[in-house]
Amino acid sequence: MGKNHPNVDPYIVSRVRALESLLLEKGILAPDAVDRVIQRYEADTGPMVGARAVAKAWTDPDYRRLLLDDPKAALGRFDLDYEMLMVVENTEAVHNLVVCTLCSCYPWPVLGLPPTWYKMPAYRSRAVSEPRAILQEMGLAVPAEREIRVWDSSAEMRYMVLPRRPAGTEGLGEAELVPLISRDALIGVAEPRATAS
Amino acid sequence: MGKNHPNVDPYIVSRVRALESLLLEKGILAPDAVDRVIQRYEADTGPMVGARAVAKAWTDPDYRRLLLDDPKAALGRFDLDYEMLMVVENTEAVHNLVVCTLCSCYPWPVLGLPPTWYKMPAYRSRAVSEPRAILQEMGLAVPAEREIRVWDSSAEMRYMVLPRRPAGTEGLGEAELVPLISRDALIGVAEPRATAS
Amino acid sequence: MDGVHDLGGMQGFGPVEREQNEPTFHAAWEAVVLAMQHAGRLGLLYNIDEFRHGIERMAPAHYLRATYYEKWLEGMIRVLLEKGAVGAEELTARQAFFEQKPDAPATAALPGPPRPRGSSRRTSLTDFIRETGATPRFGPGDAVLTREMHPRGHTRLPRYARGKRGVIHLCHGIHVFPDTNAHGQGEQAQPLYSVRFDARELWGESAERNQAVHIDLWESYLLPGR
Amino acid sequence: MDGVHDLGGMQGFGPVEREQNEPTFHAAWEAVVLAMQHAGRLGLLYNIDEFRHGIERMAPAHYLRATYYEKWLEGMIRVLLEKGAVGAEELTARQAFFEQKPDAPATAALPGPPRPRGSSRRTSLTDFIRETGATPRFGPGDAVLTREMHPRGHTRLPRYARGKRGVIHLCHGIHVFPDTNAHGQGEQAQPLYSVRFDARELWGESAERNQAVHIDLWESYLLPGR
Repeated sequence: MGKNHPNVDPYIVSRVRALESLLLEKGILAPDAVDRVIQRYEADTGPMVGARAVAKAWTDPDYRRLLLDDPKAALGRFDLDYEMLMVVENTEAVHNLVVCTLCSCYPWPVLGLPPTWYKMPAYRSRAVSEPRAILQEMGLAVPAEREIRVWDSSAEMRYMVLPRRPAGTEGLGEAELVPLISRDALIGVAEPRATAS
Repeated sequence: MGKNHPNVDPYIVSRVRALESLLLEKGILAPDAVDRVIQRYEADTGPMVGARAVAKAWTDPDYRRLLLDDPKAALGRFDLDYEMLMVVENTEAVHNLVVCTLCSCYPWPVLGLPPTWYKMPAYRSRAVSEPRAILQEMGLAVPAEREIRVWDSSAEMRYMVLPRRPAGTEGLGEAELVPLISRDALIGVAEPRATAS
Repeated sequence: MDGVHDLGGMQGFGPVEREQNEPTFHAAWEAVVLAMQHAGRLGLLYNIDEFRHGIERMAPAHYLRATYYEKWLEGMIRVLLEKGAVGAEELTARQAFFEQKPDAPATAALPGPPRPRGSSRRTSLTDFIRETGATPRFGPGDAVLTREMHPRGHTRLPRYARGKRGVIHLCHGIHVFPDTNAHGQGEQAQPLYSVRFDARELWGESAERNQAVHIDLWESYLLPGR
Repeated sequence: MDGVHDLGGMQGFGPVEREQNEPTFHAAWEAVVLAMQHAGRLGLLYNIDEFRHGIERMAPAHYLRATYYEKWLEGMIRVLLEKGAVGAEELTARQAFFEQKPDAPATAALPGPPRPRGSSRRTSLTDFIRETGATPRFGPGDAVLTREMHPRGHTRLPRYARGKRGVIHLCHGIHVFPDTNAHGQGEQAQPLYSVRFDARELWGESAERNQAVHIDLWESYLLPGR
């Protein structure tokens, strides 16, 4: 699946509708629950809060410290109440990468819905055992002397990468920085862009 | 598959015929090769040589020793030239069990074609990690004080179990013993029958 | 359980394929599954660990070819059936109805108007920390050895990290324990640690140079290292 | 490679299901696959290790749902294509022909009469022992430690027995080495041992009592134990 092909297997479609119908009947699923989910995630699927927090951290050293030391408090500045996040900082010496090998755990509140590749066996299997090779394939060459530190999200803690601010962005303000920060950079499979694409 | 259901997926059937056709055209497959294979295995699918060797070992102590110490020589008595077999002996202290976890290696020359269950993931996965449980499920209760010794056929050596002669068969001769010795007993997932069923 | 869901270090799945301009949902039913999952968890019909273990018990070949939301659907149905929240017969009958009427809305099969939703007893989906007052056995820098265990049930100690030596990075606090919570044996909250493993410890001579993996592991997965 | 073919210790595949009165073949094409496999190996088109590695590289979900002879077919085709013994285009064209004519015999698509079979250069399918004069490094009773290795290519050291301590039971002689023979790197024959592992070493606290596994391992998989 993926590849923009809709999955409309009649067996699955009828199975979903059957369960939906039963959960409505039993008062488990609210009649408007599906519409609310679609509205929420259609509107907020990008790494909105995550990118905003990173842009703020790049321009405000105190906020940077707060984001690393007390992510719950830092995210509170964006009206997000989320205490399960750890923010891991890329440096000259360390590149961080986030994966969930056992299922597909992902920091939804800060990054939105996970992309399909994050949930597929290729990424889940290889990210812990050959991260340098997989990043190279995905277009990110990590220097040999830089440690790759992989975070396998095996519990309910969630991880977000604080990428390094790209050279050449010194003149940009927080709002201009946000669009440079892709979801992939916050997972650790890309670097932020230096200029708006 | 299995369960006697023929597998007649049109994709597979046409793919097999296409390859057969190309190998015939290239002189790789002899025109009568398929018929010969069918004749051979339809006629000799049971554990013929294996059962005969075990029956002989039960009635002839010298042959028993030879079968354990020099299986190639022992099988030569049945006009079989096969040097890759090891015969492992069940005793009061040890029950042997044969599996191939990496593919489905099996001692074809002495046991014929392998049964489907031997080749399926359930057996291949569990025989090494929970043999006592799997044997119990298959109807064979191995006493707790008896070691279960599993032979994982990871190389080209093949294994056959020499089961213990059932009590009550003391009066039977070699030829009468052969039909008591099932293929499953020679793999180690059953005991030989005490009487012809 | 050592199922095919435990993918860390497995080979043979090919390259990572990124989808350009990926839509939020690939089909309308995926959003329905997401909504049902939220409803099921908020309504305390099952917890996250029971749900995950429901997914893990899919037939292995099915697990590997199913999409994400199909796995969710199958995990959810398995757990709802096991708990009796939904009956196998009513599900089969309802599915037959929609196979006959593929364009009918979900409300079409209801005997009456939808029941008003029961008041949810849970308000957060991310509530896993428990203030039990337990004292963590290990501190940052402590050497640990993970247990060599292969439980038949749910666990979050990946197979690739069994019997391996690591170092405590930090303690995340006291967290609900999935291995019991997935099996109706209670939350049994205990300290959760971020444990650092050198890649050479995990992958031996096949390890990439200069690599480490941090895994979040509960205290009872860990033994003191040397 | 650490693929799904490496099934030892995996969970989730359910009970063993024995088929009563199982036929020799479940469909006529299975015997054809068996005959082609013998012809391919006797004709030296590929060796057993190349063939096995061909099967291992099937898509994992396909591997798990395929029947035995379907795996053989896929492994064989992969290796024949890689070696250029069969071309992808001619195979596709020939398959299209038989999809159109499902009842036609295999000879129907031939441009002329079948070529007489080339003289086979191999007469045995079980010829793996080499008298190299090499002296085995280990003897019965010696303690060994298996290497912690996760090669990308073919290996016959199962994942469940990596980095484990065992004892040499006996030496089987000098055998062709699959890890090189599967990759066109020669036979590199070396001593092959039956190595005994206590189940507690392999499965830790989850082991059944009073159990051992004997695995046939090549010398270069082994390090001296303590």
